Amino acid sequence: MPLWGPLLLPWVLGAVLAFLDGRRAWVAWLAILGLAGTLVCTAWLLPQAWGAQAPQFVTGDWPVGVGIRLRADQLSIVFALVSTAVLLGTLVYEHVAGGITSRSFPALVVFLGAGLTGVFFTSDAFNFYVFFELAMTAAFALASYGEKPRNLRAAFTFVVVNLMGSTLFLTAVVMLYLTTGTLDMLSIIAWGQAGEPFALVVPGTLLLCAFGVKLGFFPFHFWAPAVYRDAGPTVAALLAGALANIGSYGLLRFGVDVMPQVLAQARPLLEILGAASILYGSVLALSRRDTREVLAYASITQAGLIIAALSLDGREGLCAAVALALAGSVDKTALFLAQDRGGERARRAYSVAAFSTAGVPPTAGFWSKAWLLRAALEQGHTALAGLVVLASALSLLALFRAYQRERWLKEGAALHRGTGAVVYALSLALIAVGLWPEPLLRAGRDAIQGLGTLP
Amino acid sequence: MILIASLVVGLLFACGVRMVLERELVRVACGTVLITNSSVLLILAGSFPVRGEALSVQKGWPVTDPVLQSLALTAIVIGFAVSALLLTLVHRTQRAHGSLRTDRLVEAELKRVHAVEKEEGH
Amino acid sequence: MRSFVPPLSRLLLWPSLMIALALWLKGGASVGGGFPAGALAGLAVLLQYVVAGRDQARRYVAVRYAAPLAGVGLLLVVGTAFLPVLGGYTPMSLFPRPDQPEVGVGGLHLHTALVFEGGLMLIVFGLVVTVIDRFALRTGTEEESGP
Amino acid sequence: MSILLPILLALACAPLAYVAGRWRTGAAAWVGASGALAALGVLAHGWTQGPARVVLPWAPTWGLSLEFTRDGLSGLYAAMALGVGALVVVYSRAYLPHHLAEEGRSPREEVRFHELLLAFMAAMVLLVTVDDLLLLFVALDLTTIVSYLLIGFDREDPESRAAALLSLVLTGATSVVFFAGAMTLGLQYGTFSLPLVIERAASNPASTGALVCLAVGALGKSAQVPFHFWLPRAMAAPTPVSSYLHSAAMVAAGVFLLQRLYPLFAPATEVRDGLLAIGFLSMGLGSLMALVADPFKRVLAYSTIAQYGYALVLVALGSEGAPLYVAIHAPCKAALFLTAGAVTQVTGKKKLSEVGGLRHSLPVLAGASAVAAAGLSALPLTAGFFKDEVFFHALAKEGPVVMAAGLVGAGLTLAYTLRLWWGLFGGPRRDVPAAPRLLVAPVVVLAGLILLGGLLPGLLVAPARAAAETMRGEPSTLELAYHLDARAENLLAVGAWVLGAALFATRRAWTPGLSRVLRRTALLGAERGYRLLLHLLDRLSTWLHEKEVRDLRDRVASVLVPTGLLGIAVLGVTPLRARFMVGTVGWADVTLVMALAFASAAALATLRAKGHLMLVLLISCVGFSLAMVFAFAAAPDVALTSVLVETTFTLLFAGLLALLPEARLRRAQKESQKPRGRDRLAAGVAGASAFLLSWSALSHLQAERVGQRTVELAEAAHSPNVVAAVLTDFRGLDTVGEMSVVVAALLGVTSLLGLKKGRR
Repeated sequence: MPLWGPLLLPWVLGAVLAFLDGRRAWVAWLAILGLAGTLVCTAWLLPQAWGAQAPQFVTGDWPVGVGIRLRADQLSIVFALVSTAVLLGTLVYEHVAGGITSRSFPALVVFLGAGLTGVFFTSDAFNFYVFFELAMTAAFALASYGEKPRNLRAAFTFVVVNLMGSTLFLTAVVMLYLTTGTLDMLSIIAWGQAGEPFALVVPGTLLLCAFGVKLGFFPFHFWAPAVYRDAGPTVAALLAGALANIGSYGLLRFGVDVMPQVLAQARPLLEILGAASILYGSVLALSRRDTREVLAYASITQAGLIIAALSLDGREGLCAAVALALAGSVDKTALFLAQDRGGERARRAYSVAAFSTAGVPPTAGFWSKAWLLRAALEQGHTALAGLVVLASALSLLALFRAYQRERWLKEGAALHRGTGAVVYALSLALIAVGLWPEPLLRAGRDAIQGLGTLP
Repeated sequence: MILIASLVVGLLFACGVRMVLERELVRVACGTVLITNSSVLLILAGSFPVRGEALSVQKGWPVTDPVLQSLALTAIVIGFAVSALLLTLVHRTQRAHGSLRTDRLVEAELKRVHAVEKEEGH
Repeated sequence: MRSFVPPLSRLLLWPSLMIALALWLKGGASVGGGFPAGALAGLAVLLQYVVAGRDQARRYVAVRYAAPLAGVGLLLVVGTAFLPVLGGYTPMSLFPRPDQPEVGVGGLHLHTALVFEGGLMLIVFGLVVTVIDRFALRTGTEEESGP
Repeated sequence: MSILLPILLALACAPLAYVAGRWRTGAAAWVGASGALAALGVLAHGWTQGPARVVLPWAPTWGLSLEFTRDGLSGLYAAMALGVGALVVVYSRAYLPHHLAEEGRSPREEVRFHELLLAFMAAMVLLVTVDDLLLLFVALDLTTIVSYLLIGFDREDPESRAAALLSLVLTGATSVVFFAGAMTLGLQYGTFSLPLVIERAASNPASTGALVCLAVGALGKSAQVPFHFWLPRAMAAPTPVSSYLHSAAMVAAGVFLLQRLYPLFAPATEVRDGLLAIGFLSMGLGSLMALVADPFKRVLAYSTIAQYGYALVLVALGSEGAPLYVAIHAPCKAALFLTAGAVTQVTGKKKLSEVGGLRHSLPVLAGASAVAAAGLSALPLTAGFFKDEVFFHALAKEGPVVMAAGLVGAGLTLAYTLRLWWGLFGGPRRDVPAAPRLLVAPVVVLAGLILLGGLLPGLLVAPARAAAETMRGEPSTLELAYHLDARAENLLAVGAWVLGAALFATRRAWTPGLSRVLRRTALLGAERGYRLLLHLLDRLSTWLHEKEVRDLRDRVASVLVPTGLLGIAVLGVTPLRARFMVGTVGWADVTLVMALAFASAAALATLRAKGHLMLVLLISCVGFSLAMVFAFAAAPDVALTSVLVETTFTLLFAGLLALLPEARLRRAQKESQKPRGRDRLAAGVAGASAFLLSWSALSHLQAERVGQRTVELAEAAHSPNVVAAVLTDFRGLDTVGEMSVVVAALLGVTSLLGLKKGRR
């Protein structure tokens, strides 16, 4: 499978779907099929990405830097796989849950997928921005899905706050170009290794803030609870499960890969931000009564854990960050989808994902948290290890308080065959990885293997 | 020139932020436009020190950095598209809430939150 | 009293579209390109809306189908970018390739970039016209307020 | 392979029960119980072949493998879990239908109960057979999860839900602490495999911090002070759950962990001293509470706390009797719980003060439970005698203070056991319907086992020795026999009986006072501390949430202000600040500066603009001025595009204004002219930061940029206009993406402002 495959498929599909009325069943299935195809194409790239040389090409065969280089290393592939899978699951859920109510929903989800795949595959800073904007714009348009006043409110907040984030990001990219004279990430790495270590600090700071907005960690998270609460459940799943991946991927790509020297200097700051997010999210989740708000704060904790993992010296912390991001993405999707429904089955799926979020085995989340704990203890960072333990206990409390609310038993349509299949598939994936963690551990370990060095 | 350009960028940005922090939807939208403008200006400001004639491909003739120009163009277009979306959102939001003020949005939000909490009760 | 503006605006439409077309075709050689062309065409239609109203403006086929036109544009753009892969080229290979001779008819150079820019034009035109059209469509009913 | 067979059988029980339950509700229990018994049989057979280990590949990235062991400890505990498990499942076949009918739930849910019970059994078997620190934790948390579901089985009942949550949080949190300890050890020794860890620990003792972490996990699980209070609350669960989880299985897990990891604890005397103190404390507290509690399940729960206190003391002393103690306690306690359940089902009562005199109506149950009670209070001729014998044996080496404490503890045990049994069966006669046979049979079987152990103590020696050997890693010389002489153990036992009998006889005198004292001390207890902590956290959470920004403005400001401050701070701390350049202004720049000045003026004017139309015009003024700037900066493409965009935009804005109701606009205009000071400040910070950051970036321009390469290559791209070449060719992918953005926005617009009315 050539590298452009998973990029082209959602793109063309999105363009075609733009014509069609997404409320029709066959259109939705077409979109689902397309995303599934993207997933397969991405999976096809796995052996190549794990080969000696990551697949790459430069558009139009122009010299590197003039053309845009696309490159799929392990980090890109694992993020693309998980994000596409999450999108696919959410789209299927929305379709089988009672039909899509907006004409453009499937097309926008597919565009979101195209944007995400592009973000993960590109090796050019400005191209990253463009794909980022594609994903964001699709998300902006999706945020109002449902079109009830509360949805619109959420969409408005989401758009305005994230526009600020996008502007920060654009500014950072431009500054990168002005400072290094190139947009190609590998060339920037080379420049950074040869050039002055402090020159990249300013764009680095802006990037941190921009991705902070996407990922939603303290103090950039204030939009998240309102948006996750008031947007539709499917949309919340998309935003928290798929879109937030841009934030974690961006931090890994720009922080670890492109500007490791800046990351090294930012460690104390990341430590503080991570600890603050963990504490803030865990404590605030405790007293919330709206399940989705609980989940929103739990995702702030999760973001904090990722940041804390990045703040650790050495490779283990970075591996933990990858694992946390991947497991967290599936957790969030499953949680947001499961809480939408009432009844016993939905509760079961919810509890699996909640255990995963709290880091209770045998779930994928356990391994990611275990990794963070391991990295923290390895570095002798007992304070962080303590925080991880505390966060686990508090999120267990908060998530299961929500789980035990009376409303759960009575309200909401029960999961039926279709929706149940989606939610169960996500939960089962979490358990399967929990029982056989090798794929997650390999993904985490190999994804950061080649980062920060030139191939 | 560097100082002047960055001063103007800062000023536009400050005005934009000031507008976004207004309590009214239309002004918020206007603010985002100003902020986009400021970042486009920053992009092209990078070419102020060495600029030339864009259409010349003669060797040795100074040319305003074409990559910067194309970045600026892309940024303008994306900004335009997103702003158009934002405008329609402003329209829908004000129609749904019967007001242009952002505090009304917050009030509606709080009302819902309190309703949920009351319903849960102890 | 009949104003001279409506007929004038109708008269202006075609020249504006011609200029837009010129901007598109000349884009490769001088200032212009798909984006300004689309925006200009959109503006020309916008003038119709302002002067003649929505119903009059919607007489034009291109206006009624502006949104699908944008879709066609996107297909053109994506197609130009990615179709070369079928021939074994990398994506975004435009023709003629750097080592191939130019194909020209008079001052006009044939280049797949033209198709690309054409797609751009259609998309921008589609966006501008659709937004205008939707704004011109007054939905009288207020949605219920409150949460 | 034969090591895995019982484990696999145990794991298969729950799915098998599910399948059987689909066929017929009643079949689930029988299938499950036979599965458990089959596993027990295979286990016993395998045990005759001696210790063995099996290692399967699992996660090589972390150097993990699935390691299972068959040794004395695992054999003893697995047999306990499987045997008691099978009996409890059979018992619940009789118990559950009644219970479900009382709760008004579907009888089909019985199957789910059996599944969970069997799943718990499987988790327990896993826990005792794995031989890897990480796997230990995984299995430990599996038991936590299943026990959460089991305790909360009556989910309509708020009390039972609260109890389930409490146990989940407490055991979950402590087990995470355990995990932290396990991780520390794993990192210290470079492996998680237990035999290796223990081997390496011999030369390099484990750190105290790690051991404390491990101990915390074990204490939480075994309901020891200060984590004990979840256990009495957990009595809200259906009785079979209590009888299994809270006597034989889950609570035993904590003590089991300590026994399994004993070689690590052996050198750490201070940790063991701490455990000893906690053991005695739990013993005392549990026994005293058991003396005054009224609901009989609670009596049993407190007794469990006390009894695991004994076990903890034994482990802390490194006694070889520790595994035996737990193994003998389990059937006694399970039988008493089952009795309690049967009594509740027959009488519908749950408190000692409400029942009594049942010995006539339930003679078999009374007899069987008397044997179990005798076992619990260590009377001779029951296996229970030996549990106290090993206990006293261990204490006898430690000096008089410890011995006295043990004596009092054992005396209290007898007292509350007598009180419990007498409260149920003694006293004036009361007639109730006979209990179903299936409810009584498991109690009888357990009582038979207890008697058998008491009559033929030789049967117990081999497993007890094997377990002790595994625990302490040295050959065991444990002897079990009746000795009719005046050795310390016998004297202590007799003393305890006398004390217990005396306490029971005088119970009316001291019960009220004791319960008052206990109620007072509870104010200082751990449970209160826990509740207070939770309450404070909740208060903090609510307070923070009240303070949290809600307004859109604050949400935006919360992004921009930290960014601005961070930016300024970063410039302050990096050595970049020395190199800000002012730049030069030549004659060619004058037009540029003028256009910039115009843009700034227009931008400033927007802040003062009152009317909306004015505002929009000023915004477009900024845009046009910038277009002028671009034109003067020799970027005609950008200028052209920006002019067109501004025009379109202005018109769109005007269109939007025309759409908005007049009155609403005017109202908004009037009201929104009250800026807050902090908004100004936020804008100031953001602007200053933007200025400084762009100044720094513009002062560090890289002279050699890719732009020059594109100029050289433009000819090759057949495009005289370099910008067009960059846009369509070199960076064409950006343009494709950008156009997709436009289409996505278009889709958003069309869905927000749909053509068809009435569609939401």
